[in-house]
Amino acid sequence: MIIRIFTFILTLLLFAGLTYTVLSLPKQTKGLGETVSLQMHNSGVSNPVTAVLMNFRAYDTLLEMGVLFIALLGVYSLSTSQKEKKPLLQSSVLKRLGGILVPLLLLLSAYLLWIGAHAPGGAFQAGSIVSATGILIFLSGWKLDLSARHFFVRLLIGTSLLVFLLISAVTLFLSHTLLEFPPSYASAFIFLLEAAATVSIGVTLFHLFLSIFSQPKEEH
Amino acid sequence: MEVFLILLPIFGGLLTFLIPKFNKSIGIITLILTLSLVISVASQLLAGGSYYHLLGGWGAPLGINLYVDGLSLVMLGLTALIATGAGIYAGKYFTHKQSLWFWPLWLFLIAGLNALFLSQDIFNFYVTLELIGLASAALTALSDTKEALRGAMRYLLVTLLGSLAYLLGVALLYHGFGSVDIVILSKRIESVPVAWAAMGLMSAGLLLKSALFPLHFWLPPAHASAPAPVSAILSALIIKASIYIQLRLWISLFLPLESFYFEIFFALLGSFAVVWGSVLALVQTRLKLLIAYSTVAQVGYLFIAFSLALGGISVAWSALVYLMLSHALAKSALFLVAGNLLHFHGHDRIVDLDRIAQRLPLSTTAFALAGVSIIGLPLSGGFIGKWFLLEASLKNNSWGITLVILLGGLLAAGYIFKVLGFTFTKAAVAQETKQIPLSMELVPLFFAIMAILLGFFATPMLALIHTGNPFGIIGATP
Amino acid sequence: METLAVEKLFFDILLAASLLFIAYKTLTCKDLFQAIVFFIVFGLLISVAWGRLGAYDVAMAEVVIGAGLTGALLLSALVKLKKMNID
Amino acid sequence: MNTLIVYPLVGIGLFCIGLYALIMQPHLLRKLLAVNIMGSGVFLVLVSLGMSNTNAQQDPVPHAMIITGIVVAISATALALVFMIKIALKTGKAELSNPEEK
Repeated sequence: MIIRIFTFILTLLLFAGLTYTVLSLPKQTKGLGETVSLQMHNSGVSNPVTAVLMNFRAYDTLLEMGVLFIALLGVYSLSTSQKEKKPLLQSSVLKRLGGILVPLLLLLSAYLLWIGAHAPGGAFQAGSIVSATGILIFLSGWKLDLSARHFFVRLLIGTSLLVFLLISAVTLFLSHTLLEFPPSYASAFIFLLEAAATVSIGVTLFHLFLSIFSQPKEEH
Repeated sequence: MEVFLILLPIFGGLLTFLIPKFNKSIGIITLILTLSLVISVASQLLAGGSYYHLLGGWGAPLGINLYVDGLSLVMLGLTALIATGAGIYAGKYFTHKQSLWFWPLWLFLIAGLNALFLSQDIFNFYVTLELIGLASAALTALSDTKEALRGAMRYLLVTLLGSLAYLLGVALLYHGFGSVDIVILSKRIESVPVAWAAMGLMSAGLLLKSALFPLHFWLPPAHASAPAPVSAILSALIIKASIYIQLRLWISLFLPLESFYFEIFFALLGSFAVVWGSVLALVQTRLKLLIAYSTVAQVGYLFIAFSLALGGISVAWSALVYLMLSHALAKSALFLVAGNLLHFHGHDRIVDLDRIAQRLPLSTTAFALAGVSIIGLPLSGGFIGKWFLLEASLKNNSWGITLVILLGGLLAAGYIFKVLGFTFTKAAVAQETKQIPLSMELVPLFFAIMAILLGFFATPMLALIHTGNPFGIIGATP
Repeated sequence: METLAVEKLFFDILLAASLLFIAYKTLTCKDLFQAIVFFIVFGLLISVAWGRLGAYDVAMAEVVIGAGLTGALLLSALVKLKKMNID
Repeated sequence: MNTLIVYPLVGIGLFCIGLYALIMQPHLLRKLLAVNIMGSGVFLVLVSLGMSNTNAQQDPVPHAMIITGIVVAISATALALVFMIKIALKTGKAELSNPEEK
């Protein structure tokens, strides 16, 4: 009870302090909006968020793909391999619905990937749609062996990091600067990175779901 | 060269994941290559002084800058050294199934640490913190016992909380001063509420991650239950990584804010940590827990040094870095020895160590030598660190701190000799034992000898650390 | 112009209040299943907020990842717990 | 009149509610929900702070940072969920408490 009151007071004080801080800030603060828009013509894309993610701060994105990869490794390291994964829902309606939905969803993610260069969208949104598609396929009971035992599946998971490394090597070779894209090739590089990221994000998120879903009910 | 320190472990980690058959050889080759890369970065640094790498060619504030100076270099060197040693140890330590996931996680952890020590960007720090946080939680859980899972879970929650508090601070700084680059921020920062709030949030988050008393509650269960090579890197480097960020932030951003109360605050917490951690280490009955509590105490020393350094005593910076280095080496030696004993006996109860001194002389020697450095006995690396620390405390006329340092040394002697004493005695019940591969004994011995040797090479090491004047000491040659 | 500002004010305050309320419900309601449902609703609401703030990319990512996939992960974990008879 | 100031305040509120629940709620799933809500709060502060009106030039840098943050959040959540399931398997409880029990 004392801990409860103590924590409550502490959080309240934190709230008060932070509120004061926020209110003390000048109305219009200086961000990087202008700096970004000045360099947009060199970035290779016209969606500023994509430009930041895949060009100006592409290094952050590289490390972030590492975070996603590590999470999957951690999840794998605790998973016991199971022979048969029973789907949750066995219904022919769902199966047929899936037959229509899956191509539509894949089309949507391809569209998001493509549009990401100019408008809201991009690898992260497209990749998560891919993984949602995978989950849908899995839940509607389609047989689909995507276990990480297969080299090909592991390759899909690692695609994004591999392409990042490849492009890093190319840029280091061209200008001795990591991930410096020559303006004329920038859009091609970014598209390559985005396409690879879409695949990896899609497969990785799907596998995260699959591993949690197929944890055993009791210890072996 | 420096970017390869990040790219190479990522590449190696991917390869160990793609081709698990050769994971051990790929892993060890990658680690050795990383070690040699550090040497080439060092020669570049010594030839031309500290330097930047503007990622993407944009430069701050738009892009991210990497920066190499003496401080980042010694941290990179330490990382490569401990990662390689503990990696060789791990090659024998893990079962086949564990090593399948150990190697990629390990190499990504190294990539994350290298990225962290090179970064100059406070948001990039956040990403690297998450990278090493998730990787070390996953590695802790590798032993797959009840205690390890609980330790890993608690550690994961703590590290996520710490990162979020840190990120909120980043948000405030970004909107207050319009950049996430440390150098640009340091030119713009002024004493306004938003800077204070950011300092509080970021420091709180990082203190939680570096387990400063009283935020150390999560450390002993996690460090004591993790697999031995993982415990070694957790205590040696992961804790230091958040302290490193803390250093960078305070030196360039928060020092200009008035910090007198914070000096006292850090000194008090540090002193409590030294006493509390040492006393708890003394009463532990299990070896790994004893070593883990000793880490709590050693973190206390680091913050005492930090507080003195903030007070303008520049020799305290040398004390801080020297204590970090020698503690990292000695503590990884201790954890690896504990791993050997755990493997040998199947338990790590201190009273039942059962004539280890005769049966595992190499491990016992490693333990004793590492212990010498932890206590701070003359000529070891730990001694140099404590010597500077005492000097700083005397310069500052802080008698209380002097007393705590001496008391901490006595208590450390107490818990180290307590363990050593039981290595000669016979256990009440005879126990079954297992063979220890030679390399698992040599690695901790090597680390322990390095911790001692640090004491002999203090002058060149300090010159290296101060290359590029990372602590902004006025009057030093830049 | 004036009415538009009032409408905006009304919208912002309504959204703010419901975000806080749903977050509170997520963290305090008795049943875990309900909590997860509240969390998914929370994800949808916050992506409305992203839209209001002009962060359309974030809004999209939040709907799919923050609400959808995280929700799916949480639900399947909860199903596991329920199957083990743990709550 | 500028009403966008409510958003950073909501963000701080979410951060604090989440913090309280993270400390006080024993169930691990609830702790994870709390961490996620805290994260959303931080992201909200990161985007909405310093926006005086929606017509002003958008700053894409925080947007990109948040997309990074969302991916980090789901990665951490997935890892923590597996930890939780394994802890539940081994101890019969999805909580961290009772450390004194052997």
